[in-house]
Amino acid sequence: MLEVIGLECRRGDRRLFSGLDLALEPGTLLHVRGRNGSGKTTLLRTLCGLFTPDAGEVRWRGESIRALAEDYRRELLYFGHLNGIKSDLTGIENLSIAARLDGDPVGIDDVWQALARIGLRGFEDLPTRMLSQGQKKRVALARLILSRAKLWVLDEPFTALDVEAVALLQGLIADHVAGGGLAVLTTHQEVPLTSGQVARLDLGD
Amino acid sequence: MLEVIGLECRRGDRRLFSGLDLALEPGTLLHVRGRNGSGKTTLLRTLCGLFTPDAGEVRWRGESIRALAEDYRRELLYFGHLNGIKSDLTGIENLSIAARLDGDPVGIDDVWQALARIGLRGFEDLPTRMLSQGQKKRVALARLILSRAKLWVLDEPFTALDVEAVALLQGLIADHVAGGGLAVLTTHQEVPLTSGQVARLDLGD
Amino acid sequence: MWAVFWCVLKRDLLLAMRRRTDVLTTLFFFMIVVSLFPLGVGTERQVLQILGPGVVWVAALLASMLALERLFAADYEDGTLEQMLLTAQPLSLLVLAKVGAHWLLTGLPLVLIAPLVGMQYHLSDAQIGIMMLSLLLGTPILSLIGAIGAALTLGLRGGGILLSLLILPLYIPVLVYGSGAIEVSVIDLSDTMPYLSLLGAFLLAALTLAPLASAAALKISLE
Amino acid sequence: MWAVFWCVLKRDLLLAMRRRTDVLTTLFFFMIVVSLFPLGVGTERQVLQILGPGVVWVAALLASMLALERLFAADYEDGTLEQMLLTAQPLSLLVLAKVGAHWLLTGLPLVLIAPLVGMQYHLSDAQIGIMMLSLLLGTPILSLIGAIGAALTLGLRGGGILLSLLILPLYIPVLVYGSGAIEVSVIDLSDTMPYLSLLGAFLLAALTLAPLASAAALKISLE
Amino acid sequence: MTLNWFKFASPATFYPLAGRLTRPFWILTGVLLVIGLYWGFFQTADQLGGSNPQKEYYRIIFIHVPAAWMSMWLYIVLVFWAAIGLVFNTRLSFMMANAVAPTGAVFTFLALWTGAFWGRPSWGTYWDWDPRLTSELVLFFLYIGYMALHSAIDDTRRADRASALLALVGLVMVPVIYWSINCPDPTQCAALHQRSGLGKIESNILFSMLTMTLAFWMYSFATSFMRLRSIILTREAEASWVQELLNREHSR
Amino acid sequence: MSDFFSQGGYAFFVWGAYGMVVLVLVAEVLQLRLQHRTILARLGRLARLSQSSRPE
Ligand code: HEM
Ligand SMILES: Nc1ncnc2c1ncn2[C@@H]1O[C@H](COP(=O)(O)OP(=O)(O)OP(=O)(O)O)[C@@H](O)[C@H]1O
Ligand SMILES: Nc1ncnc2c1ncn2[C@@H]1O[C@H](COP(=O)(O)OP(=O)(O)OP(=O)(O)O)[C@@H](O)[C@H]1O
Ligand SMILES: [Mg+2]
Ligand SMILES: [Mg+2]
Repeated sequence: MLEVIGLECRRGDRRLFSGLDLALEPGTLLHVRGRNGSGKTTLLRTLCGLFTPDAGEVRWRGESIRALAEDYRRELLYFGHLNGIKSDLTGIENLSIAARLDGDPVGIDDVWQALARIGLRGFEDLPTRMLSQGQKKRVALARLILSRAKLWVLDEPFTALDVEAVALLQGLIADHVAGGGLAVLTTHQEVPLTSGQVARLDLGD
Repeated sequence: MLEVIGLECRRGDRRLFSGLDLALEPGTLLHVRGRNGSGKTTLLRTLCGLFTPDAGEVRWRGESIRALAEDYRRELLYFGHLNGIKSDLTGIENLSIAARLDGDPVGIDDVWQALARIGLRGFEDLPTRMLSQGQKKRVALARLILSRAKLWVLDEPFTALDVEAVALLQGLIADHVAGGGLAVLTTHQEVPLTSGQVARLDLGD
Repeated sequence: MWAVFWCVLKRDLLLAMRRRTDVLTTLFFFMIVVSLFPLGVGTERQVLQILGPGVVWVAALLASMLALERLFAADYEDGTLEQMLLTAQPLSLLVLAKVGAHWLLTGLPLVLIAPLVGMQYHLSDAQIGIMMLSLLLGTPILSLIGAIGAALTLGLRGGGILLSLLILPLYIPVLVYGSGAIEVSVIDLSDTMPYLSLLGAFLLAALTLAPLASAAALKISLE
Repeated sequence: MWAVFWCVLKRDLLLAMRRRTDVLTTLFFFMIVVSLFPLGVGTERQVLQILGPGVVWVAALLASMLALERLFAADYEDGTLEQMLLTAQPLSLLVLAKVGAHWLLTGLPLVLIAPLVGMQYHLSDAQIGIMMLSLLLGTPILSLIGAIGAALTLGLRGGGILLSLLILPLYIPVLVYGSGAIEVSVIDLSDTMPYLSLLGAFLLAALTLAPLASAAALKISLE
Repeated sequence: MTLNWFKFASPATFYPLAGRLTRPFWILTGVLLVIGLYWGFFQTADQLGGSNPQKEYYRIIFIHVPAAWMSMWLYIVLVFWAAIGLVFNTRLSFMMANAVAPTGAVFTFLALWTGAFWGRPSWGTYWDWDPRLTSELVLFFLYIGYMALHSAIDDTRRADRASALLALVGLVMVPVIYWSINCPDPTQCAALHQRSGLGKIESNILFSMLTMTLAFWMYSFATSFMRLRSIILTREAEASWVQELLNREHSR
Repeated sequence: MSDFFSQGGYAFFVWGAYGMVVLVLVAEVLQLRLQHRTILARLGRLARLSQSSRPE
């Protein structure tokens, strides 16, 4: 479903990886590993179409993601190093705007429920500026609950989370994969990934 | 020699610690510990006089550091989260300027030797922009070799360093303390601190 | 599709309401620059009348440019811009919405405060009217063109002054026709028509082309 | 003590030599702003002659202000500023050295390029001379006062425009006497003396007081 | 990608090629310069008659006009390579654009300078806000902006693409700017800069002017190639062919 | 000869223009040569450095 063909990426004048081939079927979780600076983030951003590779291409359902453009992005959810939430808006506002932009038809009740599920009951309408680092991250992760995207691309989603939140997130990923979704993630922490079919990719020499 | 009396620090509306008392004699290493956000960095900056405490004071040789001002700073070396080196200057330039500002009478040969000792032979006259993260950190740490300050305040000095550099740095600290110096440091990593007399301070609840 | 446009527009207005000083700062900058000139040039009536249109327009140029520096910066720093690039909507539409909100917050206030400035420079009522009209047509162009520069310089050291180097020269046509309209309005109001319709044409061109260029620039800057 | 002053001065000049564009950008900003006015106001000789002094000074104000935004920013971001606060030297001396380097890199070029601008505005040779002299006395004052604002807004969002709000009003006396000197030089060169000596007095006052204020502001900003 | 043949012009093959081409271009430049200057100074009259009699200062034309033309031509070249780079994502074309820019800026500056030195004896002023002059100034700002943006971005790839986009935007805007300055009143256009067709220029002068234009053009080739070589070297520093080259240089 | 240099009294303008052209173009060429040489020298040093740090 997601194919990577002969991918080569450079950063500055350094080649991070080249000739990378991959093919992921629905119901797979890909765990990308590698040292700091080995190019994990670059690979994930390339998969999303945020970074243009120097050679090779990424295909979704057999078509190049460049050509698919918006049709691909509709099925994609990316979670990067930055949370992507506005600190002046409340959790509710952040999530409903994000859902509206993603084109997910989400009601205000769904948003409240998602926040409650992720463990933020009582903090829904505080500006996220007033939340702790981990709580901010939870607001951002509540998007996973609301999303109906087929492909999740998660860059170090476990950092700054406490044990309980890690377990919750793992559950979400497992459900997503079990339901025929695809997930690509990186993490430095040792987190047992207990979901269906797990593929591993090691970057760097 | 370094005394802390009834120190209280707040950040935002939150009290980080209060009623903190400490007294360090020459030849002591103080290891400050605590969770993220418990106020370690704040305490270290207060010790340097970079942060004004909300109550209490810091004394050096029995006098308040506010009153001593430049006389205190001459005996102090602070190493913070930021390296404090300019990426457009070479290692040599960075170190000689830093030494000149600190008022240490350091010759150019000393600087070359310090860089060689810290493991940067051959990289002395490259702009530090071209060095890797760990090498940049080494340039900054070479200041410890050149410095003749009595009190070292080191905030997480071990991050980004490889094993060999960690050992070297530990040796430097041990020598400093053994020679009657004082050192205050924080670190999240488990680094066995094998120097003379080690005091520990735990922040946070 | 337009639902998304409104969503982004409302979001940006909401954010601005949560931080009102940012909006006021542009306005004050404009006022200060405009008020500096009489101090530098002297306060004779005739001189000021000649100067007025040009000074107002140059000040508008500078104010709009300085405000633009922050157009995408906040969203870039907290990662929401990245998320916008990944929505299933054409990026240029989102850019257009952001520029729209930006103009409502920084351009429109300049138009509204123009009468005050006109009085400082002893302009006639007709001139003030034309001034407002020309600003109304011209400031959106400034925002649209400036958005390209803002997108290109996103997250750079010394971005502010670099931005001005890049886009101030591109503002020249707006400046020429904007201040030209006010100047000819002294003689005959109907003379201003060609100027204003040219500004209108520029605006239409900028509305169609600039969002595309800004979107491309954003994609480059976010790689 | 002066050894440290020279050390910081040389350091900043060295750094600027490693990144030459930053210096050029200020100069070009100045040139662009100066060139915008004739386009907005019209290109008649007489008008330009009246405008010249004011425009040059306002442009110098804006250029100096925008460049100041970066005066401490780079050192703040990489932590060298923090280290400077901890040296055994009075901070105000270091600030003075940094401001000195900054002026050599951004103020002096404006003084040197002033004849070009004077030509663009058809000023006479005597006027150009006075312009250079007044800029020579005035731009250091701008740098010194601006340093206070730059220290206060260090690391703030939207610092640029906030900075302008804080310091542009403080620039007014310099503007008034600077452009005043050029204006009266048309009539009689000796008339300019009071203006220039006032500027000189301001400069002395700024040299003694501003570094102290900036040093205090830096300490606050770095807490 | 069907157009992979762009990649044949890889930096590795182009580096030695540019090196070999530099010398011929220098020779051409020298020869043309000598011919053009000789003809300009010794085979043209000392005075020009006509409605606007010109004295010896008209000889500035032999550098002014070529410099002005080259400044515009090089901008078009720059945009061409920038556009190719943006569309086909080829590194070499961005390098070409980069190599051309400083030379273009130099010629723009020279056109401004020589124009000013002509304007003083001919119009009585170094500078006027004439459309051609002003838009040449804007072009200069664009060149500087292009280079400033490029050097402000540390990531070369982003720098290449961002400044390429800027160059494209500039290409769209320059005519608009020229036209707006030329017609500040939309109902009528007026320009101070004399505009006489090439045909009206005396043939000796024309010959000299065109020879000098060619000389400047050859000079642009030579300098661009030299600069291109430096750019290729810095950017490809890690490539094996550069390492081999360095070894060869070193052993020499 | 002096006729040639005086250019009919317009020496300042003619030679001012030509002089700047020569100055700028020569400066550009010199800068380019210098740049090329420094790059070669630096890269050479880097290459030798990485060889000496990786004894193979
Ligand atoms: C777009 C750039 C420019 C082009 C293409 C250009 C082209 C020309 C040409 C073809 C001529 C010869 C006119 C004739 O037939 O007599 C000329 C003359 C002249 N140019 Fe330019 N020029 C440019 C920019 C400038 C600039 C920037 C200046 C001044 C700073 C300038 C000043 C002059 C002067 C003073 C003359 C002599 C006019 C006369 O015969 O009275 N030009 N230019
Ligand atoms: N914007 C950039 N410009 C230039 N080089 C970059 C940029 N971002 C990253 N790099 C370089 O690219 C390489 C790979 O970076 P990347 O962020 O992909 O690594 P990573 O595997 O995600 O590392 P980490 O584990 O630290 O997140 C690094 O060497 C880095 O220095
Ligand atoms: N500039 C600031 N303004 C307001 N609050 C701050 C500021 N810096 C830190 N804080 C808050 O003060 C508290 C203590 O911060 P501090 O940096 O001292 O923690 P720390 O123990 O060093 O943490 P870490 O282990 O992450 O370095 C945190 O809750 C933080 O949110
Ligand atoms: Mg990463
Ligand atoms: Mg800390």
